[in-house]
Amino acid sequence: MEKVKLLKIYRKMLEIRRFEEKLYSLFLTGIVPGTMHQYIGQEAIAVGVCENLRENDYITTTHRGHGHYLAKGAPLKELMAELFAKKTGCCRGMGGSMHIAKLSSGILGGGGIVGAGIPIACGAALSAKIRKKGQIVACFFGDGAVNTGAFHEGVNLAAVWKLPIIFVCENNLYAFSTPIKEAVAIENIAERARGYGIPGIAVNGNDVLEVYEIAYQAIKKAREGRGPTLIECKTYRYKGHARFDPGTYRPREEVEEWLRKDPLVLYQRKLIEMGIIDEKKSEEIEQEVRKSIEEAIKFAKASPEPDIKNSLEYVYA
Amino acid sequence: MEKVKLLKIYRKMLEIRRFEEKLYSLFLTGIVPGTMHQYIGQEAIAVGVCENLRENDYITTTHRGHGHYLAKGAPLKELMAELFAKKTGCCRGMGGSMHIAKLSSGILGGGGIVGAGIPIACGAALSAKIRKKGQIVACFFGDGAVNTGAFHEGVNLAAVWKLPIIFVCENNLYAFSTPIKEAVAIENIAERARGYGIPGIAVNGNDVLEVYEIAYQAIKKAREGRGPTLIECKTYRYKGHARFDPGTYRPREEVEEWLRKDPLVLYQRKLIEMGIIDEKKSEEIEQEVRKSIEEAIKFAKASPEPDIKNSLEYVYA
Amino acid sequence: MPEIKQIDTIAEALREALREEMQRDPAVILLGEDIGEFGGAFQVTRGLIKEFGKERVRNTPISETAIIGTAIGAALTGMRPVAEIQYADFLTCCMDQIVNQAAKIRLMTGGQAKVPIVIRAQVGSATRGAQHGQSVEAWFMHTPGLKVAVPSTPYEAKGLLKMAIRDDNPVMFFEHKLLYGSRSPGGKLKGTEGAVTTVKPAPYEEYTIPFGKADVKKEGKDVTVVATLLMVHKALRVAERLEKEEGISVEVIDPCTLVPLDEETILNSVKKTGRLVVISEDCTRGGVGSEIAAIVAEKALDFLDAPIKRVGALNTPIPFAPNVEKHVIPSEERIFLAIKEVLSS
Amino acid sequence: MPEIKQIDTIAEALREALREEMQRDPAVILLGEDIGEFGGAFQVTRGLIKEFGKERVRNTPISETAIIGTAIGAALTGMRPVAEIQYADFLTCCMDQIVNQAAKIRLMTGGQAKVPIVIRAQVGSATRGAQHGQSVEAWFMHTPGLKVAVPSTPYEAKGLLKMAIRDDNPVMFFEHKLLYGSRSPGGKLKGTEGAVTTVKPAPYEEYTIPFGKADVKKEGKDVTVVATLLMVHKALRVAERLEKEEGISVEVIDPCTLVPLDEETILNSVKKTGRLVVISEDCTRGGVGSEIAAIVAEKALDFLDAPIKRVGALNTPIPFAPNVEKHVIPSEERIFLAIKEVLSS
Ligand SMILES: Cc1ncc(C[n+]2csc(CCOP(=O)(O)OP(=O)(O)O)c2C)c(N)n1
Ligand SMILES: Cc1ncc(C[n+]2csc(CCOP(=O)(O)OP(=O)(O)O)c2C)c(N)n1
Ligand SMILES: [Mg+2]
Ligand SMILES: [Mg+2]
Repeated sequence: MEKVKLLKIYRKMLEIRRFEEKLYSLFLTGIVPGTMHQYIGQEAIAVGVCENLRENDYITTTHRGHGHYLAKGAPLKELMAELFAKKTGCCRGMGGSMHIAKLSSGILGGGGIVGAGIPIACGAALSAKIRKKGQIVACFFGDGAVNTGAFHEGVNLAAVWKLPIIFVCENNLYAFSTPIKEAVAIENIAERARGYGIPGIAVNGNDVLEVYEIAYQAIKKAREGRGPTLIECKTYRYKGHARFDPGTYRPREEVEEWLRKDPLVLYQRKLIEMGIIDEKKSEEIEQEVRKSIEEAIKFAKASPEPDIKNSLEYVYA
Repeated sequence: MEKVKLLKIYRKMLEIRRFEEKLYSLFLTGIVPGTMHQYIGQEAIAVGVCENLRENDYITTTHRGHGHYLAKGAPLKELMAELFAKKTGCCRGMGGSMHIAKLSSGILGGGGIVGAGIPIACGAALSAKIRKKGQIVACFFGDGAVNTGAFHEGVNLAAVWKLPIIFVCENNLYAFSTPIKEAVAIENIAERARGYGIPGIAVNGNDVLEVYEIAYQAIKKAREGRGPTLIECKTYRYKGHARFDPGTYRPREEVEEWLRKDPLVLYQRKLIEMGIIDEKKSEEIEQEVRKSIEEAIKFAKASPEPDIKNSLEYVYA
Repeated sequence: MPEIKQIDTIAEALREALREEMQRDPAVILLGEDIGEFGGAFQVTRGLIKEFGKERVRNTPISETAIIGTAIGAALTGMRPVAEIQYADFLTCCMDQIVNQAAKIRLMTGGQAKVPIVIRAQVGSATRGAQHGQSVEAWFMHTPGLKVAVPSTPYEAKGLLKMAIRDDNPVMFFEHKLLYGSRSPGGKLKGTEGAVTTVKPAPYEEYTIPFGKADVKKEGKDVTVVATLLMVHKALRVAERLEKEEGISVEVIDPCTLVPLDEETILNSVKKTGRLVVISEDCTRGGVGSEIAAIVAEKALDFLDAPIKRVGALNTPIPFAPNVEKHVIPSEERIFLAIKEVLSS
Repeated sequence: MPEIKQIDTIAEALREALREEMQRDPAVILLGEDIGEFGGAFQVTRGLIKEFGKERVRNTPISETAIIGTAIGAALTGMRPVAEIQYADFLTCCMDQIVNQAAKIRLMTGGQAKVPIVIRAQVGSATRGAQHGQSVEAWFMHTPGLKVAVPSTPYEAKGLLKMAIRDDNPVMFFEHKLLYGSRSPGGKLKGTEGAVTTVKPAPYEEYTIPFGKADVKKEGKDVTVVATLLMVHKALRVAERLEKEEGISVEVIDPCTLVPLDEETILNSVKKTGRLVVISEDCTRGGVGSEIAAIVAEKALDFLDAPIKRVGALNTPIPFAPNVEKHVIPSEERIFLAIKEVLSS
């Protein structure tokens, strides 16, 4: 991989990490309304997958969508403004943290209904197939989603119709408080793929280059009309499920073990080893990222609230 | 297997066949209201499975439930009366062909919503498990049901909770007009089992003894608390999907090929070979069966319509 | 064979609407169970796969959530899918996609996205038992972001469906199984009380019917009757009888779409007649009639000379036995008595 | 620490109801997502898994259809499951099991089967966006075979839930997220307009509240206000203000259950006051208010001195931005104006 690309990946991962960290502290001050689900710890997945995508490719995300939004390259400040419930937000303050969308960047939307984005992603893939523009869809969802009817119906349809889509399951071992062991009786979610007649692969979701590589193959396959792939990325959720949840239902050793496998640290170390990055470069990127986040906060703070009359006009097109 | 048992199986299969044949001609006369889905051609499955069940075991069936009802040993004349929409029907004329139930025989019900019976069957299995009466559940459904969210959610739950249930998929190659090849991208539906962490087995659904044997093993396993099994029975629907559907979307050669594999003829031949049955015995059973059906028709015809006031009291318990 | 100048059945009118729109706009695609070679359980899409190919007429596995989700995703990215849900009862199997996704996406994205899908499903009770006969229009009236169409004749069926396909919003398009008027599988039940000859044929020529405009099916001055789908026809027959037998002049209004609802036509009629009977086949409690009654009680109360009367199905699941089913569904007799009652107070 | 004699929050009242019923009857089991160790998204089931074990308090995968289907199957075979659906919005994911199965099975089996299940879900809007704040009671009012409970205080929460568990029919049990009154995850949002101090504490002793009996939360003579859930509290505050500021006497009726509905109490009140305002948080079109308005327009029209007025959410999905959300949900100001309007005509 080229150096620029390697650096871009690093920058993106860092951006997501810092964005979420900053957001968390903002949230605690009470300035950010509503609820939110953070992406910290899973950055390698969104970035590893999205770095393979073209601008006109599509993604669908979930309730935990900040990372995917940034990885797909949509404007950071609009995300911040959205979380502040401002008119300048990507969804004009109408969506909020659980409903991040930016159609012009191919981000079809997040969602508060676990699994529901999966058939919608299939629809975009169908449309891409019919319109023959060579687009593909990356459909993100959590380990919790794989037990919903929507997952099953969507993946089956995609398999039967050989749709240009990749299914990216971010297995962070928990769905809210429920450990994966209480939710499925198999070792790897990837094993489900076979029942639909598509390939399934489990990867280390904390290794961005591994994710990138596997996604690359799957996307190529999809783009060539050879159907979908299910990629299971093993990872971990650093924070509690949402907002105030401290996530205390998880064993301390487990949390600590995963913290040691931090995707960002792992990747940084690799870049240093490869001689791509040094302390200076790293600090430079850090500063850039922090600056863009600070600017976004300023932007969000300064932005007006949505006005009521206009907002209600969004109900119908 | 004992001779009595072998004969009982034959009698049951014949009963279902003759019942459906008679019903078909009655239906054409207009005396039977509503719609109906017939079981002809699939008799080996209901009988092969249900012969393993105890009276207090449960089954759930589908829109195509006449065969399961009879196989589980519920009164034939009440089934007939139900189809005639009479007060003496097993559901007092309130259910009809798609909603056959007889709770005192462990038949929890059929249903007009494809797949919906699957999670309900899981609930009965959960209840059996909690109440520790050693009961199991046989859950019947078609190949069309395996693509519904209900199938997925139900089977997964049963697997995780190791419920005492067997899932019996009657793959008759079509869901209404849709061939199985257009609905799944795998060869055997049984392959889906692995994705849930349970065993899956494909069997010849036209061979009653094979179905019996495999069901026997699976039921034993379930009863011993070792969890569910998915059994796929390959078979064929002789008639169109329902009522007036002539089923002309199926290639003639395919239909003919399957007619040659008739489960009843197959079994009869085997019994003759084994010296269990001869022409005389066979005719004797035929007469008995026909007589019970004629009696049921008489009973149904003579029975009163449901009265309106009482019927509406069934809305709430 | 004489030249065909008009379409006499709703099934054919719908088919023609689909055909015209598919010819006009390559973005229009069809999704649903058994809609391909078989032509749909009620034969509405018959022949379309031959004309437009498998890519645009897409037979699906039994998976309503996938059907609607796929339609939504395709709509978000430039297509205009028309999905068929085989029976309206099965809308419960994709309720999330309809209610939480299709209806909300536009608002949730702050107007970025539009979801131009049509969901066709047939309602109405016809001896198929409890799970194949429920009328569920009211749920979707109660769901902002959706539009709801209820055609009662071939003319409206064609014009409204064409309009629905061109609408940039999700449209719930309810057809009545006894009104299709075809003799193909699942079609008209001869000899049932409900099986009426449809009126108002559809021309083959190009036209659309705007949403939110009620059709006054019969003018009258003594009492306003608002009725939908099959009930339009029952109401018309009762109106005819009342006129002939008792000299009562009944105005019969068919809203054609429930969302948007032509309140103006209804309110003006009530202001003229001073009496209102609302007839719909869904369960009375919380049904279509409740909403229309509530609007009138809010906006035209002072004009009412008698209590409002709703005629709907009894509050029970649909029973299989035809004699009981008949009792549950609004009959002409019940409609007759309701109108008389309203006139006598 | 002083001896605890009463329960001051709805969350605790519900927990106590579950605990008492589980102690009383081994057939009562709980099913739902995160209801085990975690104690439920709103902490209602906190501690119950410790007390009753994993066999009876069953944490499920995310699969609402499996949850409700399993509850039904267990109910058919002797259990009395109480299922928790984390947000009422997710009822759309198991709508078939609720509507086509739970509600219809008894009738479809000719009275052989009964389905004693309770489905708990919380409604109400509280800055969580469009898919975590819809109020959907009206759909289930419109579904025969279900009962619908809407407790507004700890007293009703406990008494109605115990009753629901003992009922042999499926009961939809709607809780309001802003009324739980706990500070645990997902609990009361301090500082929101909707966050009220709950009234009417629940005693620890044994009692049940029969379904179909409204509670007159405040007597009055000038206008009848029917309100549910959070709106009961808003109505009471407005009533207080109107009484103090303008000497207007408002009667506030809390139906407690929507099915069965205590029509008598409502009608008698309207007959006394001649005026009706119905307040519910769901979308106005086709909502709870429409049904109640329709009943009154049918059965007490002659007693009305003014048009009926519904106050409900605007007909839009719930927007995220708190300022817009606030505008969409019925505010005390809107309620105030509605009552004044009804009184001035
Ligand atoms: C259909 C549905 N059921 C339940 C919920 C509540 N809920 C929101 S997120 C969540 C856990 C999701 O877990 P997973 O899919 O693994 O994603 P993660 O949060 O771990 O990223 C739950 C139960 C929901 N939003 N939608
Ligand atoms: C959820 C749902 N979707 C569609 C239908 C319409 N329908 C009834 S039976 C059927 C085919 C079922 O096929 P299968 O499960 O293979 O059973 P079979 O009829 O072959 O016995 C269809 C599509 C339905 N009843 N329920
Ligand atoms: Mg997870
Ligand atoms: Mg089949």
